[in-house]
Amino acid sequence: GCGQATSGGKSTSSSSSSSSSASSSASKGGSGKSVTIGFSQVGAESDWRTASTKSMKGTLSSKNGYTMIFDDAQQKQENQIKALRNFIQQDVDYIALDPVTESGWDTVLKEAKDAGIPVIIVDRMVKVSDDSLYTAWVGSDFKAEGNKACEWLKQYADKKGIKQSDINIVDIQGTIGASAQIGRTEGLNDAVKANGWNLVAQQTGEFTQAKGQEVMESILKSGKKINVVYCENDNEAFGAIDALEAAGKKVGSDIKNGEIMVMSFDSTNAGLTDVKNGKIALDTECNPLYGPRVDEMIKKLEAGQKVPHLQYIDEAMFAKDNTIPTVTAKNAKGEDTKYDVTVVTDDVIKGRSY
Amino acid sequence: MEDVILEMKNISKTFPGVKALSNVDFALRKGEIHALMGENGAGKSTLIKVLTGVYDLEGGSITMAGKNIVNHSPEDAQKNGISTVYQEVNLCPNLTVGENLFIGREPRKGLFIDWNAVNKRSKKLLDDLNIEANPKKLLGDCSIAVQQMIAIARAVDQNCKVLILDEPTSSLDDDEVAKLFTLMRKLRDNGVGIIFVTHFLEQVYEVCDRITVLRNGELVGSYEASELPRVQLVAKMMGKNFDDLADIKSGHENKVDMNSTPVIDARGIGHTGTIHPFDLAVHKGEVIGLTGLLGAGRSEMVRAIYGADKADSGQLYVNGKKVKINKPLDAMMLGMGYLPEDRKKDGIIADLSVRENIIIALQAKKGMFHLMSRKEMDEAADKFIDLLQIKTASRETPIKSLSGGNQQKVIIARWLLTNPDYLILDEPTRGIDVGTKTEIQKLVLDLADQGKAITFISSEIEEMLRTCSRMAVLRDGYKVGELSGDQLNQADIMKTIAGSENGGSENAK
Amino acid sequence: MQSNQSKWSRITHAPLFMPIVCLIAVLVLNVIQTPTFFKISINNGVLYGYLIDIINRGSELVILAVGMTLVTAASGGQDISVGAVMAVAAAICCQLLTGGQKTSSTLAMPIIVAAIIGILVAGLCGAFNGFLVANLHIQPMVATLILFTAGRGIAQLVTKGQITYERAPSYKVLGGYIGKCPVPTPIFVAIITVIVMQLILKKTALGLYVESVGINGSASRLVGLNSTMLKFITYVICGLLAGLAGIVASSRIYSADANNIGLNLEMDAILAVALGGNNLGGGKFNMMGSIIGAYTIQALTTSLYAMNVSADQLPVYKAIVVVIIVVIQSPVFRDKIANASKKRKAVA
Amino acid sequence: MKKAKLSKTGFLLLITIVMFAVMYIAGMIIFQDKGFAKPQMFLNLFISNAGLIVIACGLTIVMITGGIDISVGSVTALVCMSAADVMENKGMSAVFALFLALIIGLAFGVVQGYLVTYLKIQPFIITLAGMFFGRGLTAVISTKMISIKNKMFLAWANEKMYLPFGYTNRHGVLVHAYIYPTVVIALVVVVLIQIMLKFSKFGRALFAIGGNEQSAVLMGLNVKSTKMKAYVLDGFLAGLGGFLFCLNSCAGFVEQAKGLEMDAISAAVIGGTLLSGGVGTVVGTLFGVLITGTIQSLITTQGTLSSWWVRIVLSIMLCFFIVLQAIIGGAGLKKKDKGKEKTAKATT
Ligand SMILES: Nc1ncnc2c1ncn2[C@@H]1O[C@H](COP(=O)(O)OP(=O)(O)OP(=O)(O)O)[C@@H](O)[C@H]1O
Ligand SMILES: Nc1ncnc2c1ncn2[C@@H]1O[C@H](COP(=O)(O)OP(=O)(O)OP(=O)(O)O)[C@@H](O)[C@H]1O
Ligand SMILES: [Mg+2]
Ligand SMILES: [Mg+2]
Repeated sequence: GCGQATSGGKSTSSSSSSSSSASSSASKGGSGKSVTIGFSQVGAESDWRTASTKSMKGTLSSKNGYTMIFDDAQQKQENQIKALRNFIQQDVDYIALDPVTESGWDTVLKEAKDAGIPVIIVDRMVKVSDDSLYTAWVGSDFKAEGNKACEWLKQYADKKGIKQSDINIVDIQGTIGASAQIGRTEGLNDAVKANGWNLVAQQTGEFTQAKGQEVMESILKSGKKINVVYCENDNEAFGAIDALEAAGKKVGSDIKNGEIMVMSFDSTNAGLTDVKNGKIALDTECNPLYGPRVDEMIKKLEAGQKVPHLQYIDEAMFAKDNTIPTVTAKNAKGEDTKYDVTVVTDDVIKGRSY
Repeated sequence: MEDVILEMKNISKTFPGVKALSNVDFALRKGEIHALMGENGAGKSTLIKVLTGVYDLEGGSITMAGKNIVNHSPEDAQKNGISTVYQEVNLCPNLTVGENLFIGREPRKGLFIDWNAVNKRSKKLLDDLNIEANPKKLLGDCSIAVQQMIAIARAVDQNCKVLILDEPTSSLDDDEVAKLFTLMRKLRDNGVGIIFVTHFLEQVYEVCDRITVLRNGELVGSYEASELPRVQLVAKMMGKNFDDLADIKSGHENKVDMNSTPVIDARGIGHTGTIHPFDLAVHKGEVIGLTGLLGAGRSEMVRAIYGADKADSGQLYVNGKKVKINKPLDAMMLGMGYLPEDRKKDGIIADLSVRENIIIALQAKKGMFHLMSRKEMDEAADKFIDLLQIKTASRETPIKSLSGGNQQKVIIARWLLTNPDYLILDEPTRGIDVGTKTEIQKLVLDLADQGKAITFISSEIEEMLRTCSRMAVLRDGYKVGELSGDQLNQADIMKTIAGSENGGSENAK
Repeated sequence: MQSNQSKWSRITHAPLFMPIVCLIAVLVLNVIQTPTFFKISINNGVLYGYLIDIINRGSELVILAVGMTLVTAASGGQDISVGAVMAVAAAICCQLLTGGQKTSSTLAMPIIVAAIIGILVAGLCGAFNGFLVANLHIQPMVATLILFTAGRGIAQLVTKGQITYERAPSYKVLGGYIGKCPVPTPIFVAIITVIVMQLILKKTALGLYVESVGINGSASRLVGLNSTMLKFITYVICGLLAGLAGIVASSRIYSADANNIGLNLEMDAILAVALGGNNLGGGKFNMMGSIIGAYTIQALTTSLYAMNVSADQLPVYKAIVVVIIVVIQSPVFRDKIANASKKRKAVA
Repeated sequence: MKKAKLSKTGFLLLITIVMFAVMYIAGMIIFQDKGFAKPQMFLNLFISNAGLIVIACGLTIVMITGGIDISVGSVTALVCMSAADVMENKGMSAVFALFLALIIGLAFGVVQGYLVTYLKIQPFIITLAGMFFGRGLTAVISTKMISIKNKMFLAWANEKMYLPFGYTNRHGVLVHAYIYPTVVIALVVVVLIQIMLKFSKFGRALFAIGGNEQSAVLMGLNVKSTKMKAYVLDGFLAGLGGFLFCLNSCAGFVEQAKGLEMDAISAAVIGGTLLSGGVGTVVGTLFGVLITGTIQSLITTQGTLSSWWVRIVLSIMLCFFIVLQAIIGGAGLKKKDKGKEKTAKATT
């Protein structure tokens, strides 16, 4: 007997919230049944990721009334699909998914929906044919990250009296195909076109220090003039700085006097330290702390409330000084948004656990 | 010439550094058994491989039944009605006996292989040839002799016009050989032309109609077997006069002191599943032969002594001292040497050079940190290439490109180099030409004269009688008797091998 | 004429001929694309140029290729865990140096001690692989698959999932420069490794033993070689060398990045062995060939960077070059060409 | 005596199946309350691994000949990306995409097969180049992810086939277990290939070649064409498997199916296929896939391990399994195997 799976026309968030609230009456702090959440994480490929996992595990802990079933997908989408199917069979109350990739979720999300389990996507976006396949998404806006970093550079150049056409920029990309790489590279490419910068070279550093260093070395040998290096994460920036210094270049923000400016993303503890040392001119944050946001959402869903379908996590920008205090740039939806630039102090660094 | 079904003209073949064949002509008639003779490395196998398309034809022509043919692969050859048993057993160890017999021409039912038919036909084929093997058994689990018989069975079962047998008898015992000859005669009578390569002269005269002799890759001539006396055949092969029947034993008096402490004294040594506990003592200066039917356990006996299969019962005394042998190196350190039966599997290290193959055992004995100097190695290699007349392009030639017999000589050289006190030779003369065979027998006796103890295994009782001063007889994994002095004659040996009607394990000691 | 020809054929049939030709071909290709490729200058007190980059960046690969060659020869299989083992060694070394801290700019113990412990642990990993392959007769690729998967997990366990930074300047020496010496240190490390290995092969019978075991295990046993022990030893050596490579790689970035140190390097190491004209099925080997193979791969990578080939297309070029190299090395292909040219001569 | 009748392959297969059953049942008992005993949990092993099963079957075929193919992961990525690209960007139908997938697989099979068979280049290297090439080409098509929204394709992907059994959920409703058509295709492939291996001339020739290639030539088998066909068939199955994989993930992206070749190889090996050739069954391979899938599933169900412990435990279980298999298999076959390990190699 082959039946056709039909899911009612109800919107997911409402149907799922009602079913789950029925199943688990007590949630946070209650002495009764706790909320079971299956969390499928990408892997543990970077400090940033580790911090993200820690945040989720820390917040959605048994202390807070949750039972978490954690799965590490080791960067493989097929593993995540397997994990999700496993969660479904375990009858979890919620599924949290930090997807390895943006696409490829239709089938399994449909299975979750058929089983009546709400899915919360964190960090990376998923692209599915039907948006109702997941309940909510919270994550970073990589395109906006790129946009605002470039906007900062443009304004910085203006302020320092540097002609936009004099900006010779090198892009050390992230791992090709990763959503962070795509968004940040797009942001840069748009800005290069809009502002008339020279994109001297574009090569992947695969988000690692070693590759960043190797690529930077190679680019320097081509003998082309460079004054800005746009690294798509902190690790690449460390490598690039090493390569620049080894070649006798001075790293800093004084482009006019031959210094080479390094820009970076992520804002890890080590990255911010380099901002404070003046080695990284601007570090755009990519916030890994999703735990509290997911907790908040589940509490709302348990209470039968609606949650916004898409939410961006707040992300700051860090610079050594406040030459540019705020920038206005477009976010993913194309809306102009104002972003503040934070000046890095010892306190800021101390506050970074990752 | 009437009835020539296969003719080769002007065949040449060159390997790097060796001219293996130059302008050889060969003709095979319908319904004849044609011996292809020559010393080791004369080019017999090469001629066969050129004929069957293993090697490309470099020059010359092949005609079959008047038609020019070129075989690009053994597959082509088979299609042209030539089926071949190559010198080394060339079957697949991972397939069953039945499959090896029928692969490539499996009986089918529709699209599918009919396994029942395969097994049934295999059974029949094996029964017809009196081969004791289960068609469902893995080939790799069969002894070489059985494998050899299976290879033959496979070849003869194909409806061929020409059958080529390259030293098929080297690992068969007399019974098996007799069976093979009956078969060959039957095929001959049915009009099949057979090319037969062997180093056993008796066999040549027993079954062959004509003889072609090669020497150093060149044709010496083709003769009617009846018109070519044995002595002349040998002379033609070697290019000089030679009497292979020389009584090599004379001049070697038996000076063995049977009361001295034996060099090797095995007491109750055995290895579960292959050889039952046995006693065996070998003295200084003595050549002791092991005899028995195929599969009687001769090889297993020496393997247990040498530690190739670790003995799981009994004690071994070397020069009166009790020793424990866990692995071959222990045995080597006690002064033993072991030439294994299966050259291809246990003997040659195919990609290494002749030099390396010769010195490897000595080097292993010396240990990793005492590398022999290049000079030492070269000298050792040259000495034995010279002594055993190993035919090789150079000492750096990989052993795999030597002819079968010459490979065997290299392995013998390997053990002679270690200068062992006790040397085990399991079929050392397999595939070796008459001249060298005699040389080896002489060598064995010389070694004994020098005070070494030797155990000699051979399927040729003649050969054993010529070299051994004592013989142990095995049957079904038991040592069933020991013969010496006057008892050393064919009749007595046969009697002991066959055993009395009721006595399975009487001990003649 | 005759002797001329035979001399030429002797050269072309020398085992190292094809690997060297391939390396030169890759380099020549570069000069055409990037005229400044061979320029070496002193910049900022150190040697500077693409060539230096190749030799410098190729160091880890060379060290790995040496171990991989031995393993391949002895066991007829490859150790695919070397990349992960590099990460383990780096993680242990850095954690010891920082005293368990995430970041430190002082040394909790002498570098040499930490490095040796790291390398020894890597040797232990090699011993584990060796045990599985030699004693339990598990197929090499599968046996080493275990540490291939677990290795980075162990490294992360050691570093608690974070990158450990050891910022003391003296730790940068191994991956950087010794004092005022203008030549990068990894080059020395690679050269010393190669020299030591050549000495071992020249002065002991290890090479012969390994080849023998790799070609015919049962015959080797009967001539008194302990094939189990020998296979085991090659894996231990391979592990130790992977550890050394891991420490060099870690020193370059003065940190232990469990996820990325040595990532995908095992494949390059195997490729180096094959490009060096070695049979991956074991047996006879040619150490210098593997080393040249390793530099060829690095030359290729560096060249593609120099030509600013976009990273996503890089594997395509790499694949094409690899195929061209192995095809012209293939004896069958060379025979075909030889036959064709012979025929042409005959016609003329 | 009876037991000796069981062939070596049969014996290994039996061990594998028994060990799988033991492991699965243990899992059902331990994680009963976590849904491990549900039939759907078992079926998910097939659903999630349908593509892998087909790919591993193809790999088993070339492994039986003594070859290997490590390009399958990249081929899968290329297939997914091309399929996604033609459907989403070029407006082609899903049928065309399927066609394209098979063509891509065949093309890889033909080229790799030619190089391995006729130019006698080592399969590891050729397919390593294939792996680079496929991955690079995927990136050339697009570095961005493409998710598939093609109606027909999604209909294929989401067509559940309900089975007459299931489990009763907490509301007392019987939830039918289901599979997707991909599972049926995968199982059909397994059965067909198994029949081919056992009952066709071609299949037996594969084993002969793996057992001893030189002997196979001398026995008059057409080794070249058989090997060529093996690689072509392997390529075809990689294409088909890639498409099934795509049905499971409905997307194409550069990093897709990375490391899939290792999964496929280890599945085949755990299922009793020898990397050295001559031994193997696809039923074994199927169980190999199920075993690795179950290990993963057990870890996911357990659900409290940290990221690095996941890797470590995964490999410990894999290690345990491989070692146990080696020991049981080794003990059972001890006598038979002695000294046989390198027979085939001494001649090639
Ligand atoms: N593949 C090869 N490469 C190089 N030389 C070879 C090769 N095969 C044979 N030879 C050489 O060709 C010559 C003839 O060898 P062949 O095997 O034909 O001798 P044979 O007459 O069969 O000797 P035997 O009686 O020992 O088997 C030998 O000198 C041998 O070294
Ligand atoms: N005809 C046969 N059928 C089945 N098994 C056999 C046969 N011949 C030998 N064997 C197996 O091989 C084992 C020993 O055989 P092997 O041939 O090595 O003994 P051998 O006395 O050394 O004979 P030879 O050295 O003449 O070959 C026996 O224990 C038996 O199991
Ligand atoms: Mg011969
Ligand atoms: Mg024997």
